[in-house]
Amino acid sequence: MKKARVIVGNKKGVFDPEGKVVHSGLARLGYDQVAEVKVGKVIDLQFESGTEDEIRERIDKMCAQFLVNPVIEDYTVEFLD
Amino acid sequence: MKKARVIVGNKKGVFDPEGKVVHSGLARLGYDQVAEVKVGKVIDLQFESGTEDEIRERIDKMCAQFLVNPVIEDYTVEFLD
Amino acid sequence: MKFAVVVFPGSNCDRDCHHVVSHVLGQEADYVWHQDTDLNGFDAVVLPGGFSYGDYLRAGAVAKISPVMEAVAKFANAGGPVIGICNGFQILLETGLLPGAMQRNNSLRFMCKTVDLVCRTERTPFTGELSAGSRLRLPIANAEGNYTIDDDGFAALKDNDQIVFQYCDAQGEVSDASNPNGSRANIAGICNVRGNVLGMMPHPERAAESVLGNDDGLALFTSALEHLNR
Amino acid sequence: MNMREQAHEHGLTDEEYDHVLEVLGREPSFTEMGVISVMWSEHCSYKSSRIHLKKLPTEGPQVVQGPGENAGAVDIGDGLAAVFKMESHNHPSYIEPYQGAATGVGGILRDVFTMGARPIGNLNSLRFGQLDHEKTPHLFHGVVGGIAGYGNCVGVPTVGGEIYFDPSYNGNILVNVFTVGVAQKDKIFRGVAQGVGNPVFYVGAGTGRDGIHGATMASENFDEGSEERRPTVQVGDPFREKLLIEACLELMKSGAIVGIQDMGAAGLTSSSVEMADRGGAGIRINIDDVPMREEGMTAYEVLLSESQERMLIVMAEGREHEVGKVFEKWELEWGQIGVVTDTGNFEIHQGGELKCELPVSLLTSEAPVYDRPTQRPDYLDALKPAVLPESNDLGADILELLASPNICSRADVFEQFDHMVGVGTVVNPGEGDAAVLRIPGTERAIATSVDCNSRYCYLNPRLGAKLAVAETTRNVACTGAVPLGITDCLNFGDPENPQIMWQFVEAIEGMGEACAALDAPVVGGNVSLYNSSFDKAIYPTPTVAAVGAFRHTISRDSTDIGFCDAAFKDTGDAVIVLGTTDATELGGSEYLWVKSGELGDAPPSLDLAEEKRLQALIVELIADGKVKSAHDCAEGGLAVSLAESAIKGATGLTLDVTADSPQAWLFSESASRIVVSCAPDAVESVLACAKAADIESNVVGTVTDSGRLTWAGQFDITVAEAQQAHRGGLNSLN
Ligand SMILES: Nc1ncnc2c1ncn2[C@@H]1O[C@H](COP(=O)(O)OP(=O)(O)O)[C@@H](O)[C@H]1O
Ligand SMILES: [Mg+2]
Repeated sequence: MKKARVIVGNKKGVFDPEGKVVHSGLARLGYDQVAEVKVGKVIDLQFESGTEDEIRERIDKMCAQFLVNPVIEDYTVEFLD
Repeated sequence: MKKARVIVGNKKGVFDPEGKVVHSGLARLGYDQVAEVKVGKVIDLQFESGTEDEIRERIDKMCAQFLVNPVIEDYTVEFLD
Repeated sequence: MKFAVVVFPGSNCDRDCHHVVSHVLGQEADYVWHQDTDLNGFDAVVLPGGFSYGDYLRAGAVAKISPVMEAVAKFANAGGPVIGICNGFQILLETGLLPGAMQRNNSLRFMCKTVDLVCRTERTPFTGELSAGSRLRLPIANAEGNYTIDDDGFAALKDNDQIVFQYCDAQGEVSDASNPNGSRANIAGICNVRGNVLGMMPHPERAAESVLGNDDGLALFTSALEHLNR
Repeated sequence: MNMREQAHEHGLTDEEYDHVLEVLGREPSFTEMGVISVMWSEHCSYKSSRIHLKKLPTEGPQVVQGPGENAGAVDIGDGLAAVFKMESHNHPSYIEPYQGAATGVGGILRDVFTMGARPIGNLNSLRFGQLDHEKTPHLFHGVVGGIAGYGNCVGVPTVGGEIYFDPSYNGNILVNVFTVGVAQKDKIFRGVAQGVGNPVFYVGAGTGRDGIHGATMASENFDEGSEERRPTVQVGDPFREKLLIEACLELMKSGAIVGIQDMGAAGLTSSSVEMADRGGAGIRINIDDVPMREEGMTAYEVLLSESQERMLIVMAEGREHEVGKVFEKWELEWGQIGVVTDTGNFEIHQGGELKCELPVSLLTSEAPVYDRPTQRPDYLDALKPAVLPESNDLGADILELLASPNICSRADVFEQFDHMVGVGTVVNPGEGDAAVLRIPGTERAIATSVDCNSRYCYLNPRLGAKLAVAETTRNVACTGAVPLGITDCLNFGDPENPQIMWQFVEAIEGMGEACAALDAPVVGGNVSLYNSSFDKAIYPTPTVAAVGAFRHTISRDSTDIGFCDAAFKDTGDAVIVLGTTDATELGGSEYLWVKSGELGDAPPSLDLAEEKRLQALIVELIADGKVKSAHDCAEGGLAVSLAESAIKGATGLTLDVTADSPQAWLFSESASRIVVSCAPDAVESVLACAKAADIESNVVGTVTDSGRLTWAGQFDITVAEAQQAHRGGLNSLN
């Protein structure tokens, strides 16, 4: 079993309303050392089979088809163990 | 500037309806090699100052106070560069 | 005329749209299950609001991979009138039948209230009876109604007369103060270049009968009927 | 740990355990202990309340289904029934406000659609601690968010509710949720297991280790103490609930369902036991066939799990395949898990082993019943009569009251709820005294409201409960609907404290008296006890929700619209107060509390016969199109009621009335009063109708377009500032 992690976030330049609200929430609590907050999604996928390369390829397809909205989001993939 | 990433997910045993829907969506697209899907949140925080230890301590506080719902969620922290 | 009301598992305005088409407009309406692949025999397609798949992942993301969406795309590409309301709009964005994307409202809250709108174009099948510049009040009810598009896309929307509805105030002023959710340029509804596919966040079907205190939305349905009868 | 100690760990007393031994003739197994303890819990057995609940009137020609089923039902005409129920989710919401409130909504929806009714409206009744208590913002936003998150997604409009903030709830919030649905009156489904050999199905979501009885933590099977096996908070999945609603309603059309019930508290155990009990049957279940989403669950865990979005269905033998067909379509899990038997036993197998075999009667009719001792509380003797607070600016007082957390606008809340889905909402939240819902595709409409002033109940539980019934039914009548029945949620402290038990008994008796007098039988309800922390109990809070129906079709196409909201309409209209104002009735009032932090010693008095005449009068006036608005007079008295009608209508108001003490006239909270407005030429007729009904009526002012609320020599404020005060009362929570 391989476990892959897809991190999905807004593309550069796309406004992130949730990040903004979290940021001002933190500021209100007195955490004023935070310069920026971005909020995204993490999708952990457990695969029954496949090499890392195969899995990565499959994930790219999944993201293009479904997991990610390419108009506003981009993503990165990493493997967990 | 230090960049920290907080990954928030449901605790083990806590139901993750979103993961379930994404899982069945992937199955519908023919990706039947996926054994499990979990969906969580990622919060990227950019700090103006502080050592990693200091930041980690601050993040633990933020999570306890605000970022994480300790009753159903847990989290991990990592540093990006 | 026969309207298709597409039903995804979590759609919850499907019955409302069906009610307005059949009981108020007096036309034929049929539910089309998301697993169906055939829209033959229908004159118009309604993608209703609701939470097609619980809004998990992204609103409209799972619906976009439903079999019926290929048929909807075919219907749309052939010039058939398609209206996506609320979640239906989100689905049209996800499938790429309309440009742009939806983000969470900048309040991060679900918002249900009646808002003022100005109609910008009468060229869609659903706005023929509204003149450009005319105003109406319709309910919104969503958590992800914050319309986003990049600069080039926005320029194209303007150039191609694709902006159909904008949020305004009671005086008709389109301003930040009258923007309920952070949408770019107060956009509440857009159409495709050809004009036959309309996506809008406000719910015309919730304001189509006087007993509900507002029938401004009926014009969208009567326009469609008028368009089809022409 | 021996079995007696186990019994203690599971919350059974020595006497209760002795009773188990006696009936069973042996020691129960560990699994059986779990089953007995949940079925004998206060929540499932109503052991402290049962003998008193019997005192409530539950019958009437309009009653289609009284207490005892998952929800009650009343006849609303044209062969339709309104099916409704209210339930508390107080404790879970305090632990995890979002999920606690969300799963509360999920549970109450299931109670209603399991009867075959499509849900058409939700209400909620919320109590939080004082506004500036450190926990209040978190709890408030969590609860409101949870109700929105769940209700909006399932597509049932949340059309009304009420919210109070009071220090008595600092350590125990209340989250009461209500659903009303509509069914054909002759097609109501019941939670009954009948017909030996009929198959039992499980449908919905898989079972996990959610919300398993806390007692399991200390029990020996869990001594490994592994983190993963710990019971967890229940997480709701409104999307799955929506599928479950559609799938169940679809399967119901097949005519193959014998009985159906949701799995609520104590999950699979209580649903199967209750169904067997109602059917006078036994039931056998094989745990191995239960759809699960976690590995290695024991029978004990499966039986006690409170995973959400699950139902139990008894099908007619031979029609099994119809379940799979429908539930596959809706992508839900399902399994045939058992069979109806004639043994009278609740029989559980797992892995070929008999894990539990208990007489159903042990778990139901043999469950303990207590007549707990009562004692009039000491605090009642220390109450001091209300004294009219000093005031030199009545206008400022009105603004202060309009902004008070218990009175101010709830728009920030109900705008987060989809209150329009279903194209049924005729009178929206914030517009009238009750929500009005027409039933699309029919000529019928209903009105529904929820209310309870717990300060009144604290001062006098018997009278307070009567006042709650009176206000809720009056709210319904103020829309023009005839109140037909109520459901309640009795939230009290620790029943083992005789002073609390006294409050409870007094409240039930008062409620029963009012329901009988107002012809509003109790068709269902819920009891939530032990709402106390650190020995501080909540105010007694017997929340009441009423449902009424319109006798005629409502419309807006004529002047005879047949229903009412609370907004003043046209300049020149006369404003009339129906009912009698007793200027001394300031006890329990919001004015007294806001101005002096005092409670007084008694709530307003109530004459039930007069209340009944008043409600009949307002229904008649609205049906005949004589009045244009109606707003009952509650917290804040006439001052608030009049100001709210002006704010809602965006009109002005000039009062012209004589009163010995204008201040007391404005802020007294005398019951049984309604502010109406009507065209000038209808005044005579309205007054004559009131006279005929033996209800005092007084013209007190005129609707204006001045944008001001004025009373010569008393106050002069603008409607804009009134509206601003009203709208901003909860700003500090943001
Ligand atoms: N929790 C809530 N959810 C939805 N609507 C609510 C809630 N609380 C109050 N409301 C609505 O706000 C309005 C004002 O409530 P309230 O002050 O309790 O009314 P009243 O004094 O007439 O009983 C009503 O329409 C009510 O239904
Ligand atoms: Mg009230």
